[in-house]
Amino acid sequence: MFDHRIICEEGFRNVSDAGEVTGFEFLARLPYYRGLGLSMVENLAVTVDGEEIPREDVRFSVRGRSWTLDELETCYDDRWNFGEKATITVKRAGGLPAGRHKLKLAERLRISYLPFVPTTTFETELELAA
Amino acid sequence: MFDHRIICEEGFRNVSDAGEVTGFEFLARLPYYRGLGLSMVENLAVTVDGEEIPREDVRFSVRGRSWTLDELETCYDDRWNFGEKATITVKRAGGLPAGRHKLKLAERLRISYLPFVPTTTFETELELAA
Amino acid sequence: MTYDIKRGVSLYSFQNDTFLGRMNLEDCIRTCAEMGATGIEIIGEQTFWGWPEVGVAPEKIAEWHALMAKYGTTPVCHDFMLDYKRYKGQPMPFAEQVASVKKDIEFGALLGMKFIRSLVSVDPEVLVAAAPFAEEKGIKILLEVHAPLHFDHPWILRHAEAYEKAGTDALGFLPDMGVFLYRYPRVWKERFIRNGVPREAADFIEAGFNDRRLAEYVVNDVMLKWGPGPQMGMVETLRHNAAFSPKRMLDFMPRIHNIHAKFYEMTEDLVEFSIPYDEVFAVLKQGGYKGHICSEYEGNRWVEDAQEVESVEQVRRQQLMFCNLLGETMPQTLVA
Amino acid sequence: MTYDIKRGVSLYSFQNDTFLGRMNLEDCIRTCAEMGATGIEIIGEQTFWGWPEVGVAPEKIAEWHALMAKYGTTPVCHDFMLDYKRYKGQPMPFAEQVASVKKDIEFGALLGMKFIRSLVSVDPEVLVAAAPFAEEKGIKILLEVHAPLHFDHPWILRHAEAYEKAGTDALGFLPDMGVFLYRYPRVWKERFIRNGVPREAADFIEAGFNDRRLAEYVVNDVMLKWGPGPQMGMVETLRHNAAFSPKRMLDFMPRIHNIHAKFYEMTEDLVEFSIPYDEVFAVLKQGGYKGHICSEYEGNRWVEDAQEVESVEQVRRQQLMFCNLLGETMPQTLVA
Ligand SMILES: [Mn+2]
Ligand SMILES: [Mn+2]
Repeated sequence: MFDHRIICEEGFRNVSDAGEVTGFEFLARLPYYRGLGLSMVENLAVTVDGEEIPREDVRFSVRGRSWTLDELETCYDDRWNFGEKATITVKRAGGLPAGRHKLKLAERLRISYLPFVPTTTFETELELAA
Repeated sequence: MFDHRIICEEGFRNVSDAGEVTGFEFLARLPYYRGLGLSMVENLAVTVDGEEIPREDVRFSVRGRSWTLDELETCYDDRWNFGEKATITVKRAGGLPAGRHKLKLAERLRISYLPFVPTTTFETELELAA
Repeated sequence: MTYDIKRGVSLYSFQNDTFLGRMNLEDCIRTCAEMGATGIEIIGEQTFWGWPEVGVAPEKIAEWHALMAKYGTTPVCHDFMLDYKRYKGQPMPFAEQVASVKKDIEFGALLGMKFIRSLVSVDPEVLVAAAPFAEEKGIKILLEVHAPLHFDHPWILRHAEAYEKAGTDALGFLPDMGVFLYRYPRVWKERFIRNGVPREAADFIEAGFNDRRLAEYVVNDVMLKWGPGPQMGMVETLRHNAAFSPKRMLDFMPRIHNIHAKFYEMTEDLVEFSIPYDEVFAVLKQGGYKGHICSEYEGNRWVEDAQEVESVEQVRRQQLMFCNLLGETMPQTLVA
Repeated sequence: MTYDIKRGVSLYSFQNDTFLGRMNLEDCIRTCAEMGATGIEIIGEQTFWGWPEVGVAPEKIAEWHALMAKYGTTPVCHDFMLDYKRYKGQPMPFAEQVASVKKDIEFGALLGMKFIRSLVSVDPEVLVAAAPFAEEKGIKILLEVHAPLHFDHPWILRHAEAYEKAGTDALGFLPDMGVFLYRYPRVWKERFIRNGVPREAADFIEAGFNDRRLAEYVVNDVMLKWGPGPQMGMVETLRHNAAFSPKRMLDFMPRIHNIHAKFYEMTEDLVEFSIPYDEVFAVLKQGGYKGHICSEYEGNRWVEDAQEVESVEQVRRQQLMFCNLLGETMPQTLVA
């Protein structure tokens, strides 16, 4: 559900640290009618322009707190709320060039009442903000 | 069911036509608690000593009548009865050499009340009768 | 309510012995008579070679009746099959299905049966179309309610609705007690272990079934813990078997005329390891059931790889249990 | 029997609008009040950010009660989740599951709810262990009976047995009307077609469902006729949905205290395309049901790719249908 609203249209841009572009970020939401504790977010696989981003280069942030994907797995005191736009940051020297890019996000969520662990995948094409 | 009784211990021998060995035969039964009309016997795949026999080289016989496997598919006036020992004949110049052989039979039966068409496979090792 | 539960046996119970040539038709019938289980049910094409494609000789029909007379047994039900997949790649036309059922009605009548059993996959419209002919022949067509279906299943309700709408008594039900499976059969578990399932996996699957957990959860857990292999075949059985409630037969009782006393293992203590026959009999009595309950031994296929199949002893134990549940005196041969 | 069926709405119905920021909590509650659907059900973690890992600020709880007072609405049920898979690779210990349920009992009580909803996959022992605390707090824990389960399912019977054995009134059921799906939802079919299912395949699957055929036969036929592809996703739905009988709620009525009026499409003629609400209401009246029936719109996820989701209009139509079935006068805003 909410398939065409999972990767948000706004917020896709490069990020810098001390004047140096260190990566890019975009906003994403859960494809689900409720929120989920962070320990149950098993993976957020990012693919940009057909290139798969290594898991260790992805960061997840909500409300000013940030985690690696591995750190999420043992975070029991916070959650990704229903409709909440999380910031997905990808470490990448130089970020992305200006222009349009294909973005793909595969969310793997461990939901207790499902017998299996589903992965839901979204794709979109976005203009990198200046 | 009846797994170790599908390929019969007796009846495994070469067959001749006008003094010439033209193949071999063995006796087999259905792995089922009832009989089945011949049109629903979709395949009888024979493997001897690891070698798969071409479908067109297999003949099925009961009570003096004989069919190719293709002919079985349009035979609506006869059946392979419960417990009945059918003769499976394989055309093969020279037959098989004396001694023990590995025999494998895969029976593919179209049973109306099953949603799918099952194949049941049996293996045994038999001494070729003199 | 008054009830009249009569003991019978489906000769399906002796399939192992007949397949191997150890028992012939007379042996089967005499065995049942000696147990006082005088109602005889058959799968027509198991008992009679040639049915239905070739036909059955009059001598064979005469032999059947002679055996009934000789042993004082009663024809109860002919289980027919309706091979609607006779033709490869094309469904059997509706009219031909109806004609096929009529042929089995005639055969049942010829054998002196009161009922013929339809498999649960048959369309209600086919049975409704055949019902007038069944009425004419004094035969009722009974749909077998068999696992994975059960009395509350929409397909069974569809049949029930169709029978009511048709306004005929010629259509009814034959419940197979396998739908009331309350404990994972021991003979299934041991067979799967012999087939390569690790004992811990078998224990886990048994526990999941006995706890009545939804099959998909157990399937997923087994895949995660043990991966592909023979344990997937064992856990697959949870998708097709469950512990439905015997009391659900009550709403259908007026149309239930025969029962398959499916069983996998009668213990020496005269209980079926998995199916609560005391509860089943309580429901049958409560509902005023009048008809036969026929032993249907199906443990044979689960033990045949490891031991001699003792079909007769197993049926004898179930008949002893029936005598206990009915307060009947046991024939001397049965007790022996 | 006397009955007292009250109209309510689960705010789950407005998930699309709240996800997109088009409706806030006050908007949702006002909308329900204007329809005279004064009973309010929530999924706690949908309505309140932070629940349960972070908690909910007292100001938010106060805001909830203020809105209830402002609009004259009544808290009915907090649907909780119990994340027993919180820890990767290891099950949540029993005691921790019980503690988690108690936490949701407290939260429900804080919100003024009478009930909290448990998902059907939760173990009965967990609920039984939490029951004394629920009694203390004046809360009942209701197990949602949800497709593919149904009232005759062994797992549901196991829960029922456990509740009886525990001898407590604090445990009961919340039936989700999705278990009574008598016609393949039109919005599902159209969505699958948009996702690439050939129309002939979609027609075939719809017909198989409407005929109540066993899922595995239809799955096999679709695989044979069309092979792998999006049609396998459509036919898969037959494994998880069926037309069970509303009358089965009767045996459980004393423990049914809230109802999810699940729906996929209310037509302009004020009928739900797939679920027979007239029959549902007949059963509720027959059984003397006293409690709310809460709209639970779930067509949103099936149409969102092709049109604007009109959750409020859909809920309004269902509430109009409820008014008709209850002989209630419709509030002016509802009729508009
Ligand atoms: Mn049976
Ligand atoms: Mn629901």
